[in-house]
Amino acid sequence: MKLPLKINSSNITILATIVLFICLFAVGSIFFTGFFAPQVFLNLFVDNAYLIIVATGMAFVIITGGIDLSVAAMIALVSVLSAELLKAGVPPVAVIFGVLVLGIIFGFLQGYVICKFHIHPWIVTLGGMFLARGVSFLISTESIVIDNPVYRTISNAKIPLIGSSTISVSVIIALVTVAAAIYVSRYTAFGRNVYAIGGNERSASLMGLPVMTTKVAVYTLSGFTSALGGIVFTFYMLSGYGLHLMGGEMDAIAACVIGGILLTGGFGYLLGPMLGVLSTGVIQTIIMFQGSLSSWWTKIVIGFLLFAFIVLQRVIVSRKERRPVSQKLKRNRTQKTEIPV
Amino acid sequence: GCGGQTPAPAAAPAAPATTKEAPAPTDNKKLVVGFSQIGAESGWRGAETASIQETAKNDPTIELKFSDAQQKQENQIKAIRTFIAQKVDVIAMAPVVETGWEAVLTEAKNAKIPVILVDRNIDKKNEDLYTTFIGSDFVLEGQNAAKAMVEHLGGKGNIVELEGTVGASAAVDRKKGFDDEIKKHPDIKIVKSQSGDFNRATGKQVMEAILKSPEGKNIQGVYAHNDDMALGAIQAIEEAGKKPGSDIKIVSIDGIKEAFEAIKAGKLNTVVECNPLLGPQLFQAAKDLKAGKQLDKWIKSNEEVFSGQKAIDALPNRKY
Amino acid sequence: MNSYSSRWGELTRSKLFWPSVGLLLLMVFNFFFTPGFFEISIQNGHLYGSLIDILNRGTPLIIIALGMTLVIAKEGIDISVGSILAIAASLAAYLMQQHVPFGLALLAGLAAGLLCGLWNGYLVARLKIQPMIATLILLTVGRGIAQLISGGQIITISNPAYRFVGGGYVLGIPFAVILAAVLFILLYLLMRRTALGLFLESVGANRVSSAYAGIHSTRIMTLVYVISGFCAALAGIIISSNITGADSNNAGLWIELDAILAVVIGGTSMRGGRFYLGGTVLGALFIQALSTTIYTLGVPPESVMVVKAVVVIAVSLMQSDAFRSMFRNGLRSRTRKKVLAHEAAS
Amino acid sequence: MQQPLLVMQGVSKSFPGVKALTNVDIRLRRGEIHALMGQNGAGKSTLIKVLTGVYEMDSGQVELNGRPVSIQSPKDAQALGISTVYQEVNLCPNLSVAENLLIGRQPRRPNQAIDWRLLNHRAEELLERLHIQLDVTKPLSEFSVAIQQMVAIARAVDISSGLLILDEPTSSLDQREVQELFRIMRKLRDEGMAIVFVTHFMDQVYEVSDRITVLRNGELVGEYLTAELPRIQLISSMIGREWKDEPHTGKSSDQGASEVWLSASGLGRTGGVEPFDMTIRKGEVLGLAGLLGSGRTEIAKLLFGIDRADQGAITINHEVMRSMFPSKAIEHGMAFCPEERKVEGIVGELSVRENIVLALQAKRGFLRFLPLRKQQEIAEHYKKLLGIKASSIEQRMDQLSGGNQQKAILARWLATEPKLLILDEPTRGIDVGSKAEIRKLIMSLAAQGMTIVMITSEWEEMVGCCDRIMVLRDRQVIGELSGDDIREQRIMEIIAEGGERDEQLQQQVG
Ligand SMILES: Nc1ncnc2c1ncn2[C@@H]1O[C@H](COP(=O)(O)OP(=O)(O)OP(=O)(O)O)[C@@H](O)[C@H]1O
Ligand SMILES: Nc1ncnc2c1ncn2[C@@H]1O[C@H](COP(=O)(O)OP(=O)(O)OP(=O)(O)O)[C@@H](O)[C@H]1O
Ligand SMILES: [Mg+2]
Ligand SMILES: [Mg+2]
Repeated sequence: MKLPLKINSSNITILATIVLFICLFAVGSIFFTGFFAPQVFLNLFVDNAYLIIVATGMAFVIITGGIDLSVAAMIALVSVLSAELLKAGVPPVAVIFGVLVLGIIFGFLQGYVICKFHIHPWIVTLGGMFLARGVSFLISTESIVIDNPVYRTISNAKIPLIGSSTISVSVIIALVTVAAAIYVSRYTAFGRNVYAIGGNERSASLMGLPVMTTKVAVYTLSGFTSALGGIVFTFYMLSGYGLHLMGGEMDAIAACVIGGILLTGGFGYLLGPMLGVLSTGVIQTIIMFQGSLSSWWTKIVIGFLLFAFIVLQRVIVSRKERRPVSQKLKRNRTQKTEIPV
Repeated sequence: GCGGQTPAPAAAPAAPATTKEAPAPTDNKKLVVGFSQIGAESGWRGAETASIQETAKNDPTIELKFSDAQQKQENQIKAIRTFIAQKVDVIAMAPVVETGWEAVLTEAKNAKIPVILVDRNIDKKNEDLYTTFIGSDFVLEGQNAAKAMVEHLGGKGNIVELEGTVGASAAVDRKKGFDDEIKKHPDIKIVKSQSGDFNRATGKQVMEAILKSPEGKNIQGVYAHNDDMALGAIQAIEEAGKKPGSDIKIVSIDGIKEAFEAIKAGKLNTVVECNPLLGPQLFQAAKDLKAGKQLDKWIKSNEEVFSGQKAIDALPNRKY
Repeated sequence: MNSYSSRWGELTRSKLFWPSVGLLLLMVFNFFFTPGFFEISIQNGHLYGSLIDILNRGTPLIIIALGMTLVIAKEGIDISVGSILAIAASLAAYLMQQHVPFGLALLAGLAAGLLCGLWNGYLVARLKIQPMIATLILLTVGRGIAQLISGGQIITISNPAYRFVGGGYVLGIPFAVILAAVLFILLYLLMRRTALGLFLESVGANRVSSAYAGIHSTRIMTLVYVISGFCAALAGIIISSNITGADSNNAGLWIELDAILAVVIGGTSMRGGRFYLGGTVLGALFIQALSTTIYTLGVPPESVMVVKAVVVIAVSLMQSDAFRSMFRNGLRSRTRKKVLAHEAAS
Repeated sequence: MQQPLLVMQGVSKSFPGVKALTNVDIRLRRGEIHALMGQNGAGKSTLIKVLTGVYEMDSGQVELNGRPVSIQSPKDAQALGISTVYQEVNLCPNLSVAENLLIGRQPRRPNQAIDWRLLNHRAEELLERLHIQLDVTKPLSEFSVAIQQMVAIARAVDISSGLLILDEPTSSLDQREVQELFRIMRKLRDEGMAIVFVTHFMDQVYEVSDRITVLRNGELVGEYLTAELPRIQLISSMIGREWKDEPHTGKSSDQGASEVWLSASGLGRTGGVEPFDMTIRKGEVLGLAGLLGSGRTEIAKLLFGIDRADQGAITINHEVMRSMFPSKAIEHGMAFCPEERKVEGIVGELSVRENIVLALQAKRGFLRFLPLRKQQEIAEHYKKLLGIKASSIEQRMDQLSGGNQQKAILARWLATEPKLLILDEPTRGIDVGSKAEIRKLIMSLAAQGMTIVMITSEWEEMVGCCDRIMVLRDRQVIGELSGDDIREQRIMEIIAEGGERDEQLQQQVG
């Protein structure tokens, strides 16, 4: 009935992000040799698979108007726990299953406390973040190598794509996650309830939607994706370490926001977080290819590029928003004007 | 301030090269070295970065690709991938943590790019993935600090340990080396051990609190995992009305200029040097590699233990 | 009996009640488990003791949290305070190193804070960028600028006047504490003796209605970021002065989390609207007292995080009406108090 | 006698400081439209919220079909076949109209995925039943309150399967929409449903309801058959004293002489209203008439500078202004009492006092702070003047009943002592007694020289108050009435004619 490609106020941010991403990639390709290569592009996925997964899960939380600060700490915890369990000889399948369950329980508890006791998610998940990091330090302060053959095989597996370029298993997991998230957000009642709650929680509840259940589910989901992200990250690093991904939750939030998800809730597409991750990823790649910035200039330039990106995005979006709506309105409201006398 | 704005000149006399001058690469193409730095979390690291960047700048045969990882291992991995994509001649890095390098270093190996580790090592299991390690041994530093402490205390007393960031490899190893050495002296006890996050403000705050705890009222020594925390602790001790350096002996690691000044002022007793001026050694190693030389697995950086007059004498030459 | 219980109800509904209880509980704990915690003596002519430490070390956090309170009241957030703090400290220290007079350097540092705040305000209020991401930009860039100024090194400060700001004492009381008190009073007067507080709460609670009522919401929004920037700069100067060194790399790292925590413990809702400056001070003191307790007690470094997590969660549960009523009803009968989530939370 | 569908007995509910309901009984029968009446703050909405599980009652029982039920949440209520339109529109502005209609029971494809095509189609059908046509894929926020209210009604009607509760559904609807609604209500009643209907419009009560329950101060006054209860008696039982239906006070008729205070020339906004001219004279009451979405609110927003005009200019007291924004408008003595009180009017978290002094304080600037004493004085004054029912002026605004919120907003603007007061649906949700009071107040203000622009969907009110009326249709000013021309019939005629003219125009163009 409606082409999904139609540009409207709700998908404009996504389009703006894609356009800006392509521009950045083009700029990189022009200025740096070796930049314009399939592998450089694919590496954006390879290196950020875990972040894509986590940001996608977090997006659901953000769309309900909440936030989850515990995701990065959860990844660290998962990595330490996995490493320790594998060292103790627990079979990999059991480890993976175990940490996923842990993530689900952890997320559920956070969600339960948030909803049941009406405590702001920022506080609860900040507590969760301290807790997860703290527990991983209790398990081990040192970094632990993972030399389990299964993990190593998965970690080193390369799936060939075009030419000599390859991707890792994690990329597949990430893409599947994104696809599933898009489907869930659009085609399931749960997904729609998430948007409704973000739009107006009170209304959603008065409309008879299962607000509490959905909110708890959303945090549970985020717990699950951060555990999944943790597993992918563990494949990526083959090590467990309590200091992994310090401040990573900000990266995930930033990815969501750049991908057009409003922190106040209710708006955004689930493709957004991935685009956000790719955009920040390409900015970083440019910095790395540039290769002569001092530590501090690196920060300044990254921040500046981020700033330029966000401002351009806003310019594009608000341009679109300001377009006259008179024509459309006329069609909208063709009410008959007969008068009941 | 040790003049942070004007980084150490390239051929710093304080940083002797361990290998002899090698001939420049035969072709007149530059030697491209990609260096992945952890970040800029301390003055010490700033000095290391400056040393490497300056050395490269002053050597026309070298082109440096520098990448700052902002404290994140993921960024370092990405940087190394980028170096591989850019086909650099040598990859150098200061690994933020010991583990998690297997995949990316294997990629480097497959791409036939040699890897040099700087100032921190990686897990022993992956020894075949790098060519050489230039730097110091944190455990050894801890041991040296412990020996100095034992000496200052005359083999008897209570000490406080100010640890670095929980989980950081420097903190873990410096603690291990120190604690193991101290265990050999039954009359010396570590009565409190707390993390000061490697920074001065936290170090001071922690020391303040410890001095007010019951155990803290009777201590003779403080061991700090880096100079910054020691300098913070000195202030706390002074404010508590005690004399750092005499009432309470202080030993720390790193050897920044301010620490030497503190020794001169009699407030700090011993500093175990951990040399950040690794630039010359690094590029020498890179050139040697290119020239086909076989390198030692571990090129130790030249480091000493400074106390008393030795420190005062060394002060004018300190670069960072 | 009835009037007693209603007065009790009124008291517990006061926003300052639960943070006070939290602080009190911590103190009671210390009374029993940390000998000497309450000792205050005179050392070198000034007050000395754990309680003084809490006040003294707590000042930067209190100051930043006060600024943050206003930002949060406006339904915003400012995660760049740590970087602003570092910029201000580095700039002031750098200028003094270059032999710029103390007063000028101090002003420059504070002005840098104001400017950073203005920048944040511009992004949020004018360009309408979401607060968290807008301030994330300065979080990243600001740290870089601070390091650029200092060359990544700690700049040692030798100026005695500057040292006095964060390390001096007046009549035995730390000067920084006096500064914080003055700032608190000024902000309080600004907010409660002018209409700014009303406007701010109104904008935070319902921006559209406020605009319709003729309140310049963009100006108010910019103003709160400017105040927050100023507070951060002041905190930066106090911290650097106290350790006689401006540490551009580590100064104020993660302080935004503590500041936000202090604001929320103090009773201000992250959804904007009503704010409680007094509560924030209590919240900040609570957090500082917790740190000091942990250090004094000698909690092993690797467990510090867990202890903090448990305390934070416990305190926020204690503040939750729903949690307390569950307890009360659990003791009596199983009649669940049912109010829509939205209403109870607000 | 047939067993009632739903019986509530001995229902009490108190909020901190307020006893909203005391021992109220109500019984609802199948096939009956039951009007729930009472003054603002009488407890009607509270009763409905207690019934549907939004609030937990302190005491009392509910029996459905003779069996006691415990309704814990709106979800439970829906499951029992009770659907509700709450007083304030409660939909999700970010979702499309279609989704708002069908969320919670979206049509599925065989594989359980939501079938969007069918969903949109169903939504269109649903609205078609109410004779509304609009693009159901657009977000709800793009439509006016009236449309939103219709959507809420359509949703509730579609869900309901036993009991339909409508809390002031007609407050922002015009007559035509109201008739549509009544048609549906009657149909549902004839199908055997029970309907609860809350309104402050007496005509509507007598038009559709079969039975009336009256509440006063949270207490039950009684249950009556509509046919047996004369209007005057109904009002008297609501307000608890004798009520004399006063004739409308005459309007000030000396407007011809007064000078022009504000004029707009060619003012317009792309996507908003077509450019229009208007003059407003000192002391007159100008009405803006039109159907839903005809652009009345748009004009008001342009005048007050909430929407920026992209063409034309406003002249106030001979001073030409290119741009306008609220604080400037207020400075020049304008005041605007907006239509959507929940979004644009109240600041829910603040107290009644703060809400009342807000605009005045904004006008004075932040430095000239009104001392607390003074604020209390002002708030108390208007609380008394407008009869705002609140436990105290320190009560939170969002705890007030709908009508009382409306009064407080009115108070906010009266407190600024404006020269020009723009009222967009000022008496929405206000009870009969107060409505007359407020109308009187407005007239007396006009008599004292205050200029008033009034937008209301109650043409009777408009005809009763206005000296001059501008008629709008399809976002265009299409006519003006003054003097004896001001009659409801004339307004309708102009709107209808305008329609023809428009069509002719289109034919010519096309
Ligand atoms: N959440 C609440 N907290 C405190 N008091 C409340 C709350 N909700 C309603 N009240 C009070 O309960 C009383 C009844 O309000 P209610 O909304 O039921 O009135 P109403 O009859 O619907 O009035 P209206 O015709 O104006 O809509 C009012 O005095 C109101 O102030
Ligand atoms: N920016 C916009 N985008 C889309 N639709 C808009 C926009 N602005 C206004 N509208 C629509 O245009 C119409 C404006 O009508 P307005 O509110 O001025 O009419 P009104 O005569 O006051 O009717 P009502 O009785 O509904 O208030 C509304 O239906 C609203 O949904
Ligand atoms: Mg009501
Ligand atoms: Mg209108």
